[in-house]
Amino acid sequence: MKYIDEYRDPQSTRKYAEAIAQLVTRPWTIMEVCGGQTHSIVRFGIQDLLPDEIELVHGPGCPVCVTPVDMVDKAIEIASYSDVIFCSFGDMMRVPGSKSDLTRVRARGGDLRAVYTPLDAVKIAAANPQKQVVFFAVGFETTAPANAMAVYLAKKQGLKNFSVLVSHVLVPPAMKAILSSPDNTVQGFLAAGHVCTVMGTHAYTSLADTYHVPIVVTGFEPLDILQGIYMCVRQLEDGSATVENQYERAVQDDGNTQAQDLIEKVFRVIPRKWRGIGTIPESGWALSDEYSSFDAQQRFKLAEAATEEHTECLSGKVLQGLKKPADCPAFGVTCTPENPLGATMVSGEGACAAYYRYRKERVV
Amino acid sequence: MKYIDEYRDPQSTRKYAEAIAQLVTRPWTIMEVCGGQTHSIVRFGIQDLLPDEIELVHGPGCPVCVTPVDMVDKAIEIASYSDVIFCSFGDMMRVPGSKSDLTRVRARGGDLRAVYTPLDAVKIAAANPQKQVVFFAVGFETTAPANAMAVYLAKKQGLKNFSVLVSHVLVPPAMKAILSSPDNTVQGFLAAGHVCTVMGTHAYTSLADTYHVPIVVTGFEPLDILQGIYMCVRQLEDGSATVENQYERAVQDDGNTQAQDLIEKVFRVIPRKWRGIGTIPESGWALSDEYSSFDAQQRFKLAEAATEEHTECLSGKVLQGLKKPADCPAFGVTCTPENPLGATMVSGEGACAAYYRYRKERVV
Amino acid sequence: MNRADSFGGSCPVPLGDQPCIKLAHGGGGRLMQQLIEEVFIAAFDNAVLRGGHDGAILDLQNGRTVVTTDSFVVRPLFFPGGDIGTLAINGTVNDLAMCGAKPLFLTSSFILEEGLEIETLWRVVQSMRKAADAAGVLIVTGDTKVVERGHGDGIYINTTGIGCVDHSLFVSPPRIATGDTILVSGDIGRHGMAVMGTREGLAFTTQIESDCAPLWSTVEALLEAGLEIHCLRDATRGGLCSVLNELAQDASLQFDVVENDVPVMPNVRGACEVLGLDVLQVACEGRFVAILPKNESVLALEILKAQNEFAAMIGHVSSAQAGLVTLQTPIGSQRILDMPAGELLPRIC
Amino acid sequence: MNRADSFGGSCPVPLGDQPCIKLAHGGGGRLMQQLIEEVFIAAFDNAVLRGGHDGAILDLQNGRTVVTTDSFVVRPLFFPGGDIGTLAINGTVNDLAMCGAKPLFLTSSFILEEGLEIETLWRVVQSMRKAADAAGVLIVTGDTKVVERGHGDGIYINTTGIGCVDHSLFVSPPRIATGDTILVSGDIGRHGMAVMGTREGLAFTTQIESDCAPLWSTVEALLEAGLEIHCLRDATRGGLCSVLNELAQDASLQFDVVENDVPVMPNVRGACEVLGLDVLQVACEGRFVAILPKNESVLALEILKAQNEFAAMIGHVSSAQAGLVTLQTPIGSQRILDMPAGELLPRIC
Amino acid sequence: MCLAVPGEIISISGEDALTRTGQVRYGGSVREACLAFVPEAAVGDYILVHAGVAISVLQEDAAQRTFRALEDLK
Amino acid sequence: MCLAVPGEIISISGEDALTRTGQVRYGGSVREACLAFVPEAAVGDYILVHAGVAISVLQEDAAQRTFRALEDLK
Ligand code: SF4
Ligand code: SF4
Ligand SMILES: [Mg+2]
Ligand SMILES: [Mg+2]
Ligand SMILES: [Mg+2]
Ligand SMILES: [Mg+2]
Ligand SMILES: [Mg+2]
Ligand SMILES: [Mg+2]
Ligand SMILES: [Mg+2]
Ligand SMILES: [Mg+2]
Ligand SMILES: [Mg+2]
Ligand SMILES: [Mg+2]
Repeated sequence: MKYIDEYRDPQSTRKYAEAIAQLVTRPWTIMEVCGGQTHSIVRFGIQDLLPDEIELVHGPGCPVCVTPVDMVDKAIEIASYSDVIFCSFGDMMRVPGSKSDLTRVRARGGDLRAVYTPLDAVKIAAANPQKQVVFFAVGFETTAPANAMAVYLAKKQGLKNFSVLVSHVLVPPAMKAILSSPDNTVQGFLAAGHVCTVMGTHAYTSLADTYHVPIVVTGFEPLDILQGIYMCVRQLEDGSATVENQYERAVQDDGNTQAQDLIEKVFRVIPRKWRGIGTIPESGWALSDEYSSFDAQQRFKLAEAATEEHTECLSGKVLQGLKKPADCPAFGVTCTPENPLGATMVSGEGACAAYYRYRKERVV
Repeated sequence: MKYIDEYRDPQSTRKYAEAIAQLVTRPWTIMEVCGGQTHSIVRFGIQDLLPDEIELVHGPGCPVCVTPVDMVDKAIEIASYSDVIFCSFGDMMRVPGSKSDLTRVRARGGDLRAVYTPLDAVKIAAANPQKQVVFFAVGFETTAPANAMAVYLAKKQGLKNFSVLVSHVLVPPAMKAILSSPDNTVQGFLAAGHVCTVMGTHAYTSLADTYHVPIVVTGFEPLDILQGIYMCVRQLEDGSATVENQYERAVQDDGNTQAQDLIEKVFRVIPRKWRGIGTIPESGWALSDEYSSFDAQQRFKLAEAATEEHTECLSGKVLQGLKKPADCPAFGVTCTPENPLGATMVSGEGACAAYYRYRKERVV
Repeated sequence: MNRADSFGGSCPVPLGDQPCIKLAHGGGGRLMQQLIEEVFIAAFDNAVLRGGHDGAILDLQNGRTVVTTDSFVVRPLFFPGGDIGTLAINGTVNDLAMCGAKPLFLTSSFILEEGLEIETLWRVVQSMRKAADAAGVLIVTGDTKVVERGHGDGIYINTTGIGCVDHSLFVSPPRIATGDTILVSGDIGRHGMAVMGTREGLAFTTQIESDCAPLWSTVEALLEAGLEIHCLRDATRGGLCSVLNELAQDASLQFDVVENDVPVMPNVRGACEVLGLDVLQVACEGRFVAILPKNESVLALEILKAQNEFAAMIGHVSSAQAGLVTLQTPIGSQRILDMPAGELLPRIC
Repeated sequence: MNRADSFGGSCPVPLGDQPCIKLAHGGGGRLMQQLIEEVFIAAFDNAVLRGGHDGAILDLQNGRTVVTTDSFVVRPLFFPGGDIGTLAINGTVNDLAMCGAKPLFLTSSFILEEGLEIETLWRVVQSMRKAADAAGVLIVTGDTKVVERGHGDGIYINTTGIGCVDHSLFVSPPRIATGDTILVSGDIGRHGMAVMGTREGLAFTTQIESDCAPLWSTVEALLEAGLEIHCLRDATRGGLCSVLNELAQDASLQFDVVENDVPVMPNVRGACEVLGLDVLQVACEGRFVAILPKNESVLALEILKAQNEFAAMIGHVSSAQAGLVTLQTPIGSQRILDMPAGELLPRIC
Repeated sequence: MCLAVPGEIISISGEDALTRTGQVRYGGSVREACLAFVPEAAVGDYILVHAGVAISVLQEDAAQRTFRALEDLK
Repeated sequence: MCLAVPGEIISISGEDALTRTGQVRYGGSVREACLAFVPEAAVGDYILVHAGVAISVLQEDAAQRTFRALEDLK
């Protein structure tokens, strides 16, 4: 497959790995922001190819992992109503809320549907006028065009039975939160390529300047990640701290302005709670006033409840790069992909699950 | 079982059969009015024990058989609604309407429940407040106390989700219609014992006088039927024509006055269409004004439709004693209990089904 | 029409004008018989299948091995006197026993509904183990599937049984002969009424216990007595009525049965009267019909009675009209006992 | 804990804290494995069952007879490349073939949902007949149940197969040895993607055809070539990933597999990338893994390729760490290939 | 029509005339029946029950007449 | 996060800018994608699709730079 196979070529990846090894003079801690990058790193065993000096830590860039417990509880409540068809991306269905998860709602008779795109949820709403169809609109900036389009089309089609439970988060405020923590150990970032495809790279310039940290916008294939690390290490070794774009084939500096236009129409910026981390100012999107009638929280008149998170679970720290999954005493013991305690053990892109599935510590 | 076993004693029944044979001097045609009596006659092979002179013909006394096609169609329509639990006596579920039957509605997803008593339908309504619960209130006078009680209790309990589709019929007007037909061949009647248990015997006096026909109120066990025939033949041979009561242990001349009181409150007399026969004046009950809010026809705003009955089927003639099941060319060929064309092939008490199941013509 | 001729063609819409499967197609009566003959036998047509017995006697390398299969779908899963697990073991063990085969091995395959409590499954599985031990069989392989909520009923179980015939008798319908005596191994109708009594609207205050039980030891006792058993058949769906009609048809002989000789418990009889059901059509799960020469019937009855005091001789075989079953009624007359039509519905008015 | 010790006690709530059966319990992964071990094997415990192979090798009077059972619950009933009928025959035929047994007889048992069109049943039954003919097996006995609407999914089928081993090899996991070569009989993942592609919201414009096929003739060819086959296993639920993990565990050996050597069609690969699925976890219904001595692997591959040009050697057996499966990634690094967790959900964000 | 079965009342509950019910034994099985229309019925009486509702109390002496009539036949 | 897959546009339909869709080939499989946000995309172009929506048109020349940079490494 074009734009995939050539980026998985063993010779090319080895060359980059060797170049990194030649470049590096001392230990560096680099965070790949995006869960998709984490997934590639473990799936392709990239850490194996890197010199010991490079430590990769896994960032908060997985929407499945950062959606707060109370939002999952709201999804469970709505999905339990008998007149609701609840649509969700597949991997959101196994995320634990405070007491249950969506697959258990389905096992008790709820009508849950895993969809590939929110646009299919709109089609399901049009085909089932006697039902309320709700889409669980989680995601980072990358998913916002699709979710915005779904709401836009539903309004255009006059659908009265479609709504979205929005839990949208934004990457730059989360990076800022990590950098401003007194415990921060991250020295360089691989920024999330697909997020930048939509929003562009400008938001990162002030971060790089303020915190004097190199930020390389990076793709998702092994070669992308190795090149991103190479570029990041080169800056670290040089002492420079600028925004670079490894993922030029997909990312324009201005991002996708058409998508940004619709996002601006449909959403507005709000403070947002992140699972395991807490509330970060201006770090999320909610529906704009113009589209607020599509808000499932309003339609189902859900009460706000303060829900407690699992105290044993270190996922918040893992998401901020402060801990590695293996540091967690529950990891692989009471917490496994079949029975996850934290969201990071659920998603294929969650740091704990990725480590568990592809864990190299068991490989001799 | 007391009041059953002693009435199935072979010695006693043979004695009555012999007494009839001694009494009879020429052919007599006697109609047992009630389908339950027909059932006993065929189940116990009673015809076998009688002299050739006695011909028994099977009357219209089976509510399953006489409920008109358009009423079955209404039941099917109501039962098809997704918010309805439709309750019915078991054997009503297989009666063919013009295009379908209730078991096929169930096969397509309808919520159909066979109940033993309409009082259980009231319980189901109380337990399922989010559903409309409809009971198919068919029956003769015998079933009226139960159906009246169901409606009375539903009103008393303030149930807004219970209603009845009433198709109640009355025996004496049907006997009058048979007797006044120019083709009538019936010379004596075994009147329906359980109907008389409720309504008493007075209604039959004027019939016996007007048409000069003996009428013996008769029970349902073999010994009852043989004694009833004996008493009827005795009158026929004597040339007398009075109302006699073979079923004294259960039937008072005044009937059950408590039951009559509630029936009068809940129902009013109307003309009623009989399947295969046509409309007979003052031959049915509908809900009284006081209870009309429990009428399913009104609640579901059903339109009256003129539905055609199966032209091939002779059940109307069978029900009036003008034909025997075996006279019908469809009998056992295109019409069987598994695939009935007419209602008389459905009910265990329907003349065609009774003949088919216990047909003696195949016994050598 | 010979359906086997129409391979590859479209379905000739069999079974009257009924385009849909209905409950009656699984009720043990004529509709089910039609379905099996016109669809399954027509399509799978082969000599072993056409043998028409509940189990298939296979021509393996040596000796006679018997295999039989049944799926179990009872509602509710637990009923007075048993559960779906006991039923799944005993049902298949009994089908083997009815072929005169000693039950040896079972397979078990589960279709579980999403949402089923594991505790419930556990209880069922325990029952299976107990019943298997009691019957002396091993469950040797299995399978598990899970279906979405609303596409199952908690637990469905298939068991397939393998047994061996270690005697020289061929226990099967063609062996039935004129003059044979028909025996039943105990009182009938308890299982069907036990299950019906759990349904909303049809429950009684008193409970009837299912007759669910393994039958091999009884059959073994008959065999060990050296009796020349002609045929055995357990009365399950469709009751005694269905079994008698099936066997009379398969043997091309007439069966004459005496209604008053058929053993029925008072509670079963009372419940049947109230609901307007014919007890002869009500399912058993631990009763069988045995047919053997008249001169061996007294000994056979003695052996049956040692296991169940209500075992009885209920009729005999004649050659008058092939496939006919007659019933002598309590008042001494005779009538046809026909195959049940399908689903057993309470007859109330 | 040894569950067999706790007979008669209450269910010790196995399988973590999940009191309900979920789809994942039937997904071919670890949860299903736990369910089988902690409930069924614990309850049914006996030596044959503990053999742990998909079919049971029975100690009948003479020779080796194999029995295996599977229930089939696929949605939709008809999918590109097959239907539930073909699947029900091939699935069981293949389980016999995987034991090195020539498939001889099948039983078939149906659970039909009230409301099913007979035309639909007819088509399925025709498919079964065709598939049975193609595989050279006879369906020798059967059963039919009908369940109420809303308690089934049109048609469920159980087939139980009996076959015989007429050679002297024991084809089973304990025979796997260090140095053995691991082969796969064709391209993987087509069946799972064919079925997923029929689902609302997950459909593609282009269709993927299921790989559903009988495997005995291929196995027979391997046997006839005199190859010393150590183990065979068809990759069904849980895909190649599940099979490799199961066998490595059962053999107590390490398997080392090369991802780039695993054959995958471009349409399957593309669909998996889009839905975020790992093709190694996607079900096949006509592919198997063969494990045999390295010096016989070239001949074996030749025979496999004669049936399916995409057959390939994908790895080898070592003794480094019992039960471990490693995968050499496309970029040349090595990682663990773990057992799938359960239900295969599209991973989109 | 009208399958009505004789059963023996073994207990009675409910004060209100129209909600009076009883446990009724048929052979060996017991089921509840509505006794609203047989206010005179007492425990030990046999009643005729149709569709869950008692419609008549059976009269022992009247029952005997059928058998006395039988004797008169000879 | 954000699984986005490159695919080739093989046909385009819909006039309105915001309802433009295309058939997109990934390996050997084809699926519809929303093209509202890539108005410049034409048949033959490769696009990045996330959750059924195209978010970017892939630039061939920019893609080459990764490999040119690789050669510079030596
Ligand atoms: S291993 Fe489980 S409990 Fe520990 S941090 Fe990860 S998700 Fe939380
Ligand atoms: S046999 Fe059938 S068609 Fe003929 S009269 Fe009776 S019900 Fe009608
Ligand atoms: Mg069987
Ligand atoms: Mg059976
Ligand atoms: Mg049987
Ligand atoms: Mg299996
Ligand atoms: Mg269910
Ligand atoms: Mg199997
Ligand atoms: Mg299998
Ligand atoms: Mg297998
Ligand atoms: Mg069977
Ligand atoms: Mg269904």
